[in-house]
Amino acid sequence: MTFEWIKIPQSLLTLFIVLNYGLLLTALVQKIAARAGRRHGIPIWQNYVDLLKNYGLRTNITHGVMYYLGPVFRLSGGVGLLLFVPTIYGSEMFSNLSFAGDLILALYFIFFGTLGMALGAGESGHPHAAIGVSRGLSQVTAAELPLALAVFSVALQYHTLSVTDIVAAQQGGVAHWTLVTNPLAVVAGMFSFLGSMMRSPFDVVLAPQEIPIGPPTEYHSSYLALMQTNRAIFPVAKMVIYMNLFFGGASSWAEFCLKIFLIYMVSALVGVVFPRFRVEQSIRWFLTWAVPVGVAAILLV
Amino acid sequence: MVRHLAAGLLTIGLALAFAALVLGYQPDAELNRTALYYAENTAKDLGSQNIVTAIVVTYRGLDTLGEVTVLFLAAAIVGLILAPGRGAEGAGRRGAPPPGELLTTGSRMLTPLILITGIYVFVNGHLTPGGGFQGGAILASAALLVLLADPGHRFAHRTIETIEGVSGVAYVAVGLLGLAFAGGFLDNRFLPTGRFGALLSAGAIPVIYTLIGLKVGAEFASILANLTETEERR
Amino acid sequence: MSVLLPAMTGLLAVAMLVAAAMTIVTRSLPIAILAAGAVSLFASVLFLLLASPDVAMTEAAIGSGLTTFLFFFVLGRVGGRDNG
Amino acid sequence: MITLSLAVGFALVLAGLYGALTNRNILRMIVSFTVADTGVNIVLVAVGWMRGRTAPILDDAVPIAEAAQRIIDPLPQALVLTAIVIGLGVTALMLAYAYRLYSTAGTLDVSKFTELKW
Amino acid sequence: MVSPLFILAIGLGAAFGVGLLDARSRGLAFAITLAGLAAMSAIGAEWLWAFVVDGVQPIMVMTAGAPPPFAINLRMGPAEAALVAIICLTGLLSAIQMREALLRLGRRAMAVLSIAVMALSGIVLTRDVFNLFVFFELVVIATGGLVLLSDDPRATAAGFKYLVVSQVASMLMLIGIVFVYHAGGSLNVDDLIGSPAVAAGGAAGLAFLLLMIALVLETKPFPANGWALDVYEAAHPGFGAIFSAASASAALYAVDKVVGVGGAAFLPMLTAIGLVTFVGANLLALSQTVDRRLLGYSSVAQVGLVLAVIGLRDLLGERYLMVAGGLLVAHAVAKAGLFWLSELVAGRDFAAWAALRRRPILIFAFATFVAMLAGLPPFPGFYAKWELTHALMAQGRPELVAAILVGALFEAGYLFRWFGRALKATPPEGVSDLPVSKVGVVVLTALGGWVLGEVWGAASPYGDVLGATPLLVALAFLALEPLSARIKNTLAIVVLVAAFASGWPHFDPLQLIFAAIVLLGGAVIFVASYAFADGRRTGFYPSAMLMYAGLAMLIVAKDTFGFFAAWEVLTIGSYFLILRGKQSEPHALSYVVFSLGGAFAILAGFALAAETTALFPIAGLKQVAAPFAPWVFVLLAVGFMTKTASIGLHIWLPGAHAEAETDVSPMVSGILLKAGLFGLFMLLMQMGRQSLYGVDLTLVLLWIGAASALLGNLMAVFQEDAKRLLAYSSIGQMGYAVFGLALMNHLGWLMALMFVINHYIYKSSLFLSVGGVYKRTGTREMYRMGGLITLMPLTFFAVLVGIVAMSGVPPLSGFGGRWIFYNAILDTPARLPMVVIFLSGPIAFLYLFRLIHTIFLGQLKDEHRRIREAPIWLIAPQMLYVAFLIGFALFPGLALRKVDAFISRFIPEHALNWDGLTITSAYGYWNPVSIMIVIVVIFVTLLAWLVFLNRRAQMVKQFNIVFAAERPYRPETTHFAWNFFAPYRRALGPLTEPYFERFWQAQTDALHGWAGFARRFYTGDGQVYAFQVVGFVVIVCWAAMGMTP
Repeated sequence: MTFEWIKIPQSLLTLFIVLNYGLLLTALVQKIAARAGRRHGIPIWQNYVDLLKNYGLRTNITHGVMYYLGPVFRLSGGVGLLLFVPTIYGSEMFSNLSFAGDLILALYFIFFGTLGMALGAGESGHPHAAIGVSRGLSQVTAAELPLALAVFSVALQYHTLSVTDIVAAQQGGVAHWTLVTNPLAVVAGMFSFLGSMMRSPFDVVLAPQEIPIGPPTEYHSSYLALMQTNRAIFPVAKMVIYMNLFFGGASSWAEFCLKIFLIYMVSALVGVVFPRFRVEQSIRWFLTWAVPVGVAAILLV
Repeated sequence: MVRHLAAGLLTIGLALAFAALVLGYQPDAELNRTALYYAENTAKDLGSQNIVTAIVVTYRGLDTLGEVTVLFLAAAIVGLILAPGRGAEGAGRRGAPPPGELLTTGSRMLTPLILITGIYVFVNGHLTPGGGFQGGAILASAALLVLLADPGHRFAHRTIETIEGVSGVAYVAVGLLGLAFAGGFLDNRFLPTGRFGALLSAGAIPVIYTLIGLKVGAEFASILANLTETEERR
Repeated sequence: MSVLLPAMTGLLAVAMLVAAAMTIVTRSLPIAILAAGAVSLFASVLFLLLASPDVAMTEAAIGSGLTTFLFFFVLGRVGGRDNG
Repeated sequence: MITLSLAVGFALVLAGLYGALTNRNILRMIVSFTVADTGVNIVLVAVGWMRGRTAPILDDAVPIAEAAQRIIDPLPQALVLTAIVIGLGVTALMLAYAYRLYSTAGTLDVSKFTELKW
Repeated sequence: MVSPLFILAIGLGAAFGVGLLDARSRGLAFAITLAGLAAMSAIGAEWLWAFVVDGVQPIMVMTAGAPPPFAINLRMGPAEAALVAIICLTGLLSAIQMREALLRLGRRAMAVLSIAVMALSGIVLTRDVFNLFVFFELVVIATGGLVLLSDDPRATAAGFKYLVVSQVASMLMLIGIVFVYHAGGSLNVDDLIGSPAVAAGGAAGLAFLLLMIALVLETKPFPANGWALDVYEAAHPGFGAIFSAASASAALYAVDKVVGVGGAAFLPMLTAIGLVTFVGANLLALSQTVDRRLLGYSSVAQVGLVLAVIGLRDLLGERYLMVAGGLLVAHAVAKAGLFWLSELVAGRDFAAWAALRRRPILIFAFATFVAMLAGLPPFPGFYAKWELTHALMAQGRPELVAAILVGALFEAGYLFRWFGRALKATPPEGVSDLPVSKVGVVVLTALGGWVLGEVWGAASPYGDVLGATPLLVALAFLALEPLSARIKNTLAIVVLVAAFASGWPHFDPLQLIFAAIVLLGGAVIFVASYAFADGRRTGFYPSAMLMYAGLAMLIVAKDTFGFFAAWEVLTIGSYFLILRGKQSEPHALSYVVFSLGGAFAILAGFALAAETTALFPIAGLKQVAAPFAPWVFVLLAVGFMTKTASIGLHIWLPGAHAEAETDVSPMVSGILLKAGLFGLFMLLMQMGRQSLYGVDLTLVLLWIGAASALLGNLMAVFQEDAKRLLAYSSIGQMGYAVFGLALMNHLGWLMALMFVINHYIYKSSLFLSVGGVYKRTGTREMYRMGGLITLMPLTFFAVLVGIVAMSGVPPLSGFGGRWIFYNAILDTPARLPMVVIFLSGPIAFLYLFRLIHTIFLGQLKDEHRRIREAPIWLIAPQMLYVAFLIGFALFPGLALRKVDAFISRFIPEHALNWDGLTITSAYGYWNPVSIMIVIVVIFVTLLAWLVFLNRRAQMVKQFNIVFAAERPYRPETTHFAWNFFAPYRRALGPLTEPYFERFWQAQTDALHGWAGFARRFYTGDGQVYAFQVVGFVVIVCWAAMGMTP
């Protein structure tokens, strides 16, 4: 668990792989959702095009320091989260920078991006951004509770907080996954996952019709580009945590891509079916459904 | 009506307590310690025939000093209270009927007699029953008679107050003399106790009783004077 | 002789109680004050029976004499009517 | 003899208190208090009395030698002397107060002076 | 040595002598009276000096040359000398106060005054029961006369009521005396105490009972004292002082003398009457509005307390004189002072006392008297209350202790309400010239109070509070008041740093952390006070230094007495500090009442723990016997939790912290709350786990901590006022710390300590920043601000770092606390409270964002266009805090390593090991340095990438936003700040209903309602008062008769 200089290029490699996989994955799921609605959907490479367009635009306006730093916070939150958690179990190369902190670091680092995004949106001065932030924060905090309970239950079960040890404990077939040994925790975790993915039932924050795309309202061109990069990396980074905690981690990149895709499909499927919640409905939903499951997970571990 | 009922109830409550006192009371056959001491030692030590006077003046001299001060206080405070209501000269006469012939001549003749009896009473305090208070009261009744006879009569306040002040200071001085020369404060033996039963016997008791008589007489007179000089309030 | 004392005390006691009742019950104030004076007078006689001449003289001179006079004087000043 | 005097004394005290508590007129209250004072004085003197003894004056009738067997207890009498005079002092003061109250408020009803309450 | 008889002789001589003078020479008469009173007090003082210093034996003074039982004798002992000195001094000083009235009424009034003082000294000195009666009658008549000194027309009626009631009392006394004489055979008290006849009971017992009831009536017992209250209200305040200080002391001493005659039969009745008076009168005083009548109720109550102590004399043994004396002296000096002070005030309601603010010395005197009455250190009442509770608890009488403490709490309540009203109300116009002599008398009395505090301190076996150096330093600041604020501020900083430096070597790690926060932290906050250091800022520095002195003494306290004294000193110091805020009066009152309530709970706890040992060391809490230990734990925990504002006892905190001045808020919030935590730390370290009725108390503490964390944070989210938001957040953070402590494992305590440090840093920094914004914008309402990031960048940066640290986001030190917290909760059996704590974590994030968004981001209002950055003096400490936060984030070991070792002495298992840069625990690992480096590297590279892309970005004007092609005309329309988390309120709103405020409000309303109803008992009719007195006599008679067969 010590720091060697070789870790830097290896993490960059992981970052590159995950970035591309993320762009393709989000476009693919978008396409599947469109097809479910009998629409043709966007082409697979669409995200690349958007990214290049936004990076290419030359813009020269800013709403102030915090507005400027907003996307930087956001993206460094996503990248940091990815690098603090080992992606591929067993390979020294892809254990990234997980020597710096354990599961709790990952859990709390999620807030780093959210905080930056909120501050940037606030600085932009647009009321829709502020309303979006208020809704986003309310929802994220409510969603946070079941995840914390699930993580606590898992930590109690495996008597450790280090992610690599947890994954190690789940090796050897599906029977050893947390999904089987501690199903309640997994259910609570997945409920929280739904909340944090900003997909249909809980996507009032970015609601395109009500408050045009919420917090990033005032962002455009290169700022938006940074955010889109993050939009690719951040979900994958979160799903890596869920994969490591609940679904036995990935021992090879193929297994990694498959599992991430399947986890993503869970929120996509739920998103397509359910209508949008108002924020207090979602908070109440978490407190009445997700939390009892979490509590049961803790008590019965 | 409720007040009568409640008062009756409380009185019954007290009555029960007092009844317990009365029933539990057995009179002594013999004199108790203190009384026995007084019976045997008064004649020998203080040479006073009247034991009650001896107790009042010497043994419990402080009580009497306190009690004379009570009268002095009463007179002073009555003066304080009635001072603002002081009426003009002769205000008292308007309402009262003119005094009858019999009253004026009788009072002119009787006043000196009453004064003499008063003085006799407090001078012989240590021999016969009676003493400073009784004599003082008699002197006051003399002043009372004069007031009845001539309602407008203005007493000379200065004289009354000087008598009162002088006798008060003298009384304290006698007490201090007792402290200096005899056994303790207000002890009468700094003067010879003289022949038992004679007028000038029992040390300073007659002196003290005379002072008390004068003071009490003056105080009562000042109370009466203050009362008569107040405005008549309808 | 020995029977005379209790009889006299009994008589005085009754007289005093009647006078006391008078002070409380009567309508007019002067009667009440006189009754109080009477109580004090009977008391001084009772003191004589209880072998204490000094107290008897004091009670007579101060109790019935001066107190009653003080009451009548204030009553005179205050208008006499029983406006209590 | 003793119990009778005590009883009369206490009866007077109770009558005085009852009178003071029920009459509204201030002067009647003061009168009742004087009656109660007299009652207390009777009780005080009665406590000192002993059967078959005489007054504590040592004249030719009561020689010094047999004083201890012939006289009654002189102390309560001395106390009563003081008590009577103190009683008069307080009564004179209350009368002056009554006069002052009447001259300022025009009434002698004790229940009219309730500005100071609660 | 002059014979005590001369006291009586001089009094009488002066009175009769004054009578001799003619009417016109009033000046001379007044001079003679003053000379007489001075001589009498000189004699008293001389005797007192002889007894106390030269150790002279008490003497018996004979009168009339006959031995005592046959003649009256006087006794002069230490108690008598002290009381005579007090009586004559009060008489002398009152004479000076009543100079105009005495000269107006002339010689007679002066004579009456000197006789009154003589008679009171007589009551104290005489050993003869009938002589006592005569002196009491003298006092009655003299009071009847002196009441007329007042220019209040109602005084005559009050005087008459007094005479009526004293007639009843004197009749009873006479009957009692004669029958006691008949049974005991003598009138001398010392003789009667010897004679068995009286103590045998039956008729003699009843006689003694009547005598005692008459004497007790003189001390104005509760149900039958309407007459006394009227005299207090109507009489001249000078006489009020004599009536409450002198005649009450004399009557109490008379009761003390005579109660021995009847053996121990009457003592329990005395205690019962005393306690009923104390609690009843204090309760009724709650609803008083006239100042002198309130003083009447208060003095009746204090006399009742001394009466109860007299009833417990055999229980207190040889400490009896110090306890009863302490209470009596404190009451006499304080009441006399307050009455004389009331003469300097024109109006009779509490607000009129604001006129005293023109003379700060009078405010100091007023504060001294209030502190003396409330029994705060360093005054005699404090030592007396301490010994009384200990003696009662040792005898197993907790119900008496409860009654006394409840009564004392009522008293503290109405006294501080009065003091707060006087300090905060608008002073009436018109400059009333205060004559020098009268002001001098009041100041002299106040200094007398302090001297007495020193005397009682020197004589107390527990240690002298005034002797403690920190307190002396704080009082020295009183003397420095005339200096300019700037000098005093520097001085304060130097003193605090010096205190830390001198104490530093012999602190253990725990004390070191708390001392660092209190002393060094205090010094840093004082740097911010330079921004307000214009003019003299009277009253700020002494109160602040008093609070710091209390905290410093608390940390090094070895025994329970030192601990409790420090606790009350810091409470009173912080009360004065909070009271400085503009609208802080109601909140300061609720703060002081809650804190004193907590302090009394601690006192009861220590008393229960100490039992018979006099000086009880804190370490002794370990060996407390089984049946009491849980109760001691509960009492102490409740006491400490009033200071950490746990839920239920928290309602004082929001108001107190929000309304306090800008530099006071961080002091109170950052430092003062730690006193409660230090207490809890000490408690848990000493007593560990306790269970009461099968319930594990630490589990209850756990739930309370969790509930406080959740509700505190939740309420903070919905606040509109910035400082209130921070105040509620303090409740939440303290809830976390209490939760950590209650976990009872190594990491839990370590987390609590880390919270202590973290909370001090970011809470002080945030309060200073909000204070800076308030100083510039003039408002604390967050929705009125907005867009200040451009105008106040440094403040914004400090707030940003503050909230990042506080919300626990990784790079900064907050995350360290959360990491230790997570490891701590992994190995505790109790799981359910975790749910509540997990919810309160993210909620903390909500209100922090709201704070920074509504103030600094969003739209800039028109009126704030030209405001400047906060003053440099406010910015400097914030930058210091930011630097420390970052430093502490990088090297937490710096502070925590030693503490970790210290805690492992108590709970060894699951310690952290600190080798190298990574901190590993039993479950996980944490490498702060590498986290910081990784995040900074990623952040900088991305920032460089964005800067490269967006080289020529320029600031755009305020309203250049995508607003459907419209241009919003007013910033208010587009600044989303009001009711920021509306959905949260709809979802979790019911949780934040002010249940506890309503609960406590209901309690106070019930008390006031009951007091308002019960005081109707005093109808003001003299006859009804006579009824009540006779009724009291009958009831006490039958109660006592019932007791003795």
